[in-house]
Amino acid sequence: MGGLTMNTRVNPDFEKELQKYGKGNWNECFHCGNCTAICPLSEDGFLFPRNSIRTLQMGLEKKLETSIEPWLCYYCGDCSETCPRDANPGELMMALRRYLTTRYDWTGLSKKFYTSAVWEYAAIAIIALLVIVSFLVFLPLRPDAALMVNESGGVMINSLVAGVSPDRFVTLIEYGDWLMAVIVGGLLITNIFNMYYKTIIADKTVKIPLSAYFKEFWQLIYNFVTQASFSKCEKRSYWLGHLLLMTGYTIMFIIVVVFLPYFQIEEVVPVWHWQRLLGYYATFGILFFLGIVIFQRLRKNPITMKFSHASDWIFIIMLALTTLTGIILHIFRLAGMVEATYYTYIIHLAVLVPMIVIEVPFSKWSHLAYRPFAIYFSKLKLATLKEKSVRKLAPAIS
Amino acid sequence: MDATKNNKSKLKLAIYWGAACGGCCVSVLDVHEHLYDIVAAADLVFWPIALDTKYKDVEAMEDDFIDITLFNGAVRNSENEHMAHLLRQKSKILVAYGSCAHLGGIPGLANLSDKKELFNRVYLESESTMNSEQIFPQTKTEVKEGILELPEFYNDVRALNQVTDVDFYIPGCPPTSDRLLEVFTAIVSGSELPPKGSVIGAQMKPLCDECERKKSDKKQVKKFLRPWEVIDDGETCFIEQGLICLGPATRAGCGYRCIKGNAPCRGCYGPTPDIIDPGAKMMSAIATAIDSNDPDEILEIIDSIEDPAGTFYRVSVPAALFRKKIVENNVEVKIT
Amino acid sequence: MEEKRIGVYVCWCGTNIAMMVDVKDVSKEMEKLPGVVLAKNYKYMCSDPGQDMIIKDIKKYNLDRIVVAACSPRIHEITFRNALENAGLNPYMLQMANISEQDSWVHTDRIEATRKAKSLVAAAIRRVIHHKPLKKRIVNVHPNTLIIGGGVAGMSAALELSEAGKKSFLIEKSDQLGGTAAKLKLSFPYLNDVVNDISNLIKRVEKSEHIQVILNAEVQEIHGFIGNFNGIVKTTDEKEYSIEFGNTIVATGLKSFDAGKLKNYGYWKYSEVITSIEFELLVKQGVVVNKKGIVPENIAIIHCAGSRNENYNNYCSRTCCMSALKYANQLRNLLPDANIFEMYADMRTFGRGCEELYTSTSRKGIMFLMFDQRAELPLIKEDERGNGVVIEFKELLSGEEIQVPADLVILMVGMEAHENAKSVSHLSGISMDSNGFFIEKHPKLDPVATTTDGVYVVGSCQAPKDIPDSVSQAKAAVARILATILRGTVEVEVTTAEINADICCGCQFCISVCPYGANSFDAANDVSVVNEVLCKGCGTCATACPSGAISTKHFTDEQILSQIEGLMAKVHELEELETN
Amino acid sequence: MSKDPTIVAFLCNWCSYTGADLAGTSRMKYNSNIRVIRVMCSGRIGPTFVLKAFREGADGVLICGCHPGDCHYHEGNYKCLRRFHLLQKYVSQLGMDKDRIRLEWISASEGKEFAELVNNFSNKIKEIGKSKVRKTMEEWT
Repeated sequence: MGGLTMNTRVNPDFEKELQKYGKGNWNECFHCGNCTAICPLSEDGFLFPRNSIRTLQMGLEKKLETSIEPWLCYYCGDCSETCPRDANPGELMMALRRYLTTRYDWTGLSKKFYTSAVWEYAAIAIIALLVIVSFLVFLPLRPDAALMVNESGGVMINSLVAGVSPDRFVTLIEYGDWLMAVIVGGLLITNIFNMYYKTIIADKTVKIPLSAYFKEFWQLIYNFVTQASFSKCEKRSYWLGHLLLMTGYTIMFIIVVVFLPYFQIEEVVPVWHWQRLLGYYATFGILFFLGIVIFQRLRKNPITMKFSHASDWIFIIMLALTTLTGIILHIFRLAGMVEATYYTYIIHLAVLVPMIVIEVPFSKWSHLAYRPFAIYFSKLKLATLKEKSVRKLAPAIS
Repeated sequence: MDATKNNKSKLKLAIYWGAACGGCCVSVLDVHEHLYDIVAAADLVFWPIALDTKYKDVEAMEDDFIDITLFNGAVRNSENEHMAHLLRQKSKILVAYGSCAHLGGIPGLANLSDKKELFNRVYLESESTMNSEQIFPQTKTEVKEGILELPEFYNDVRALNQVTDVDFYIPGCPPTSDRLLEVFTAIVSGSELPPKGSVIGAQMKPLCDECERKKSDKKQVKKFLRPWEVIDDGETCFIEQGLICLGPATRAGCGYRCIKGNAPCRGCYGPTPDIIDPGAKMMSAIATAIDSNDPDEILEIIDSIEDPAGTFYRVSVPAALFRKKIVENNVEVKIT
Repeated sequence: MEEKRIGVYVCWCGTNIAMMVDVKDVSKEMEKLPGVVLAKNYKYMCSDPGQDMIIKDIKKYNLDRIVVAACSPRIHEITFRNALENAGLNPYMLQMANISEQDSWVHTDRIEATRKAKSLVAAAIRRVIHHKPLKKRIVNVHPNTLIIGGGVAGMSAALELSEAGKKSFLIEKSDQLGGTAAKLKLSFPYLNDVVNDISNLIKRVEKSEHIQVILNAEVQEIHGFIGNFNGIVKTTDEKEYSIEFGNTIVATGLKSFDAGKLKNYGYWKYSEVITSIEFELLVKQGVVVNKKGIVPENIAIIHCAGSRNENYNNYCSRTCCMSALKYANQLRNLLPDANIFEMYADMRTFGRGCEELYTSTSRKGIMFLMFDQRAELPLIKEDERGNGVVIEFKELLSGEEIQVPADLVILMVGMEAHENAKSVSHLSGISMDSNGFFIEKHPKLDPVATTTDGVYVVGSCQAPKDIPDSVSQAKAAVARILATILRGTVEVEVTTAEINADICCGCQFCISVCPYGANSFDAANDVSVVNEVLCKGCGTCATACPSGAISTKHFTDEQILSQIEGLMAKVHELEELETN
Repeated sequence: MSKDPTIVAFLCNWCSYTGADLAGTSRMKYNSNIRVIRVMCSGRIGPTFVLKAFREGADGVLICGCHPGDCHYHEGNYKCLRRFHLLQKYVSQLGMDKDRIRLEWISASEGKEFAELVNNFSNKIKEIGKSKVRKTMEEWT
């Protein structure tokens, strides 16, 4: 008992604290183990997700803060469905992911956003306003904008702004993209490092050999691209939908941030052009899945959609708005409606920018990064544990 | 006995001494002047201690020639056995007289060892012996004058009834002369004899019945003592003082002479009726009286019983269920 | 020796015996043994046709002894004894050979099992030759009852007897009735107020004309036997009562486990640590404070204090889990904002309403923490960060080493046998288990009687119990007693010891050997005598008797020795048969 | 398998005999060379029975009673224990391996333990070998 630290002290109030991140009757849990039995991720001797529920009931926040497990869970909802006490272990994992996101974020903003929707709305509004104001003040519509239509009748989008050449406009937006990417990426990377610190470095029981970092690196990429762990959940259609969304979203993100000069061009390319095909795929992917999710969240069914945190809605709405404004923008442009194109472009950015700035490092979007890293980290741990042949203590993946 | 009664002639009496100390023969003499009555009523036809009658004289007798034979001593060797059979043949009534004939007696303690051990002890190892050539008694030894014969020493000692058919038993080491006289008088007077196999000259009840020491139900013992370890108060039951007294398991009839002499009973009058193993009952009683429920303490208390076989079967080893030494493959035998 | 006429019956027990033992071969062999008139085998000896066969044979062949080779005598000895009785034979002229539980069911080689059966049956045949008819004995029953212990169990028994108009003496050691239950405020699982219940019970007892309550009193002596006891009761002010009674109810109750023995809990050291008994007193007074007088914010309730632990008591005290849940509820009501921790080893909530109480309690914001009884107990030590104590242990469900802060710790102390149990056991002639609780006659089928006829054990002196169980047991015991009182007579043990006065010399080895005081010394005749009513027939005295004066009816030396002979004779016979 | 040693067991009615019955009702298997004699209490078992069993040819004698403190008749088992130790000392004096006599406590619930005990004891007796008691006592040499 000598090694006890202050972290091991029970905290009955912690459960109330966590209720801000998700709704669950976690104190109802009497440890029957049904959740562990049904969870496709749990392995011999590993009480997944029961262990987390237990730790929460005792209020061992430090212990929870250092756990990878919540990231391994894809919230298929089987555990919550089989729970005889409606303790909703799946929602606990969800809440823990939100909680962990705030714990990884060193700025403290994430916590503000997750625990207060007002804060999040305000932040979004401010950034959106900044975008709109920047355009209206620094990049106003040129007086002869009505002329900016090309032979095919599409609006020449890069030439709409007064006093800036089309090439320069694209470069300017690209710079903006890069600036945003650096800030957001910097925050995200430091947060991931924070996650690495908490889950790996702080865990004195494992010492990971350097070779393992290289040997297991493919896991990071593979899981990011395929979300293979998600497919372990019984509802594979859900995984497919999510994959559609993720790929669409990522494609758009890469195109917009990395290949903007090739994407945002004056001429309107033919329908079968790669640029438009990718765009349509992404739009379809995002909208299709979002449609399902919105429908399910409104119906509060299946169980995984029963409780919607404010952050869930914000993310969905922002993503939907971004997509919709993108579609409208596209239509206006094809229709040669110059002014409408310009203002829709501003609105599109006024939705897109805050979404990325807020969601990527501080909120729900970040799971896109944390999940593959969590799998990577757990593989690293597993590698060492295998060496120590105490595999039973390992997290629930293989 | 009818024959004896009808015949006006005197009874023919024989007394034989087998493996014994001689005390039994002496006990016959202990009747003192009553010996005259005996001699008046009976002719002593064979009595090696007193008369010069040869074995061949006995062999020459007709069967059932002797009315009563008092056979004292156990059967240790071929001579004893031969005489047992011979006297059985020549006697109407064969009486096992004294503890040795009755139960094997003190010589029976030799059954805790076997012949080889006894010979080694006696002819090689005993402190006063020098026998570098390792000479042991032989049944036949050639000397210049011819062949010398010795009886064969058996591996075990037997009670008389283990060799031949016995009519009655008169127990005791030795039997008290009074009892002998009573029995003798009864036979001479022609009163009805008890059924064959009876123990006569002793009672059904154990010795405690006559013993006048104070007895209570406090038979709980923390340590068993040997007589020299106790200052006997002269009036309390020996067992209650921690001494092992075989009185409760031994027939009365001796007049509790040992106890009167402040010595615990050694059981020479033999067990009470219907007892199939003479020492087992007393062993059971004594163990039950151990005042402890703790296995270690029980062992410690039992340790204070120096020699259970010699204590509970002092005069009765040959008559016991385990009447002699058993040679197991792996067991080292301690001779006590 | 007159001719014995023995009938031997070998049971197939369907295929239970027949498949492993060649029953036909067994009965054929047995027919050859001396004294055996007939040997039969039959599918189900215990069935009505089976029994009828015995009854008819007894009459037809004039059998005087019966051997049944079937199942354990513990199952069907009574059945076949009744059959013998129905045929007009003394029921004790029966001997059973167990060729089922101790042969066919435990062996795999049919030849061996058959051989064993032959030897067991042959032994039974040898034994039955020496059986003697035994007579039933009947004694009168005194209608009064002695009840030792004035707790809920004792009072319930007294009231039940009083209902039937039968007198009882209720002996209580302390100066008031009520026992442990009188110390309680609420009862589980319904959290009813027991204070009123108990005081009503006491009032009813005090009012009853059939109950003589003697307070501050202890029973000094009990003599006699079922139906005919007499005893002496003495009060602390030296008043002596000499009483007569036909039955005894022992309801001496419990003693709480001494919390001081648990080193890890520092009961004497920390003013925050109290026992469940002390807590009951606190809630009865309506003020929950620790010994420093501070209203607690963090309250730990530690289950199994001294129970279910090989270093203390191995057994479960049965009521502590439920009491602990009751406390959690009481505390939640009294101190709505306090943190309450239930630290348990296993949650045992059987019985009506109990699991429900656990469920509802678990929804009241109470933290349930599990510790491992087999490992070291939780350690209570001073809290370096606060005023109270902190409890350190490895929480079993999570595997985490944790600390629980507490400014009130309630130890759920278990029940132990009353310190008087030993003397009461000697007085009344009942057995105690290794924990000091009284042993009932049969753990399943006779849970209130004891091996001493006419003495019953009720309540927590028999094993840890809650109130309703104690009351049921008390009333069950009274039902048994009333049956004997109404009949007016009882049958007593037949297979007792007997002393042959022609051999007994009065050495008195047998007196202290008897656990029931059945043997006594008759100084006038200088012999020991057996009170056959007290004797239970264990035979210990017969084996301790150095002269062989004592024998145990139906288990005589002769019977057992011939059984050994029979057993082994068959072994040798078969062995020799094989070697030739 | 007549070469197998023969074991005579004395079991008390309340605990050990019931335990042996339980082994049967639970269909546990054990060596068939054991022959049981039921007595009411282990306190009834004395040296005479044990010696008699050997005298009749038993190779081992097993005595079972209730666990200490659980005796149906209070302390019969302790009395058995005392006699057992003295008896062991006595038989060793006569040269018999004292391990041929064994005393164990078997409760009514210990069917498994009983079956194991029988196997274990009969192995022990096999190790010691067949008893020579009966033969020795019948020999006159």
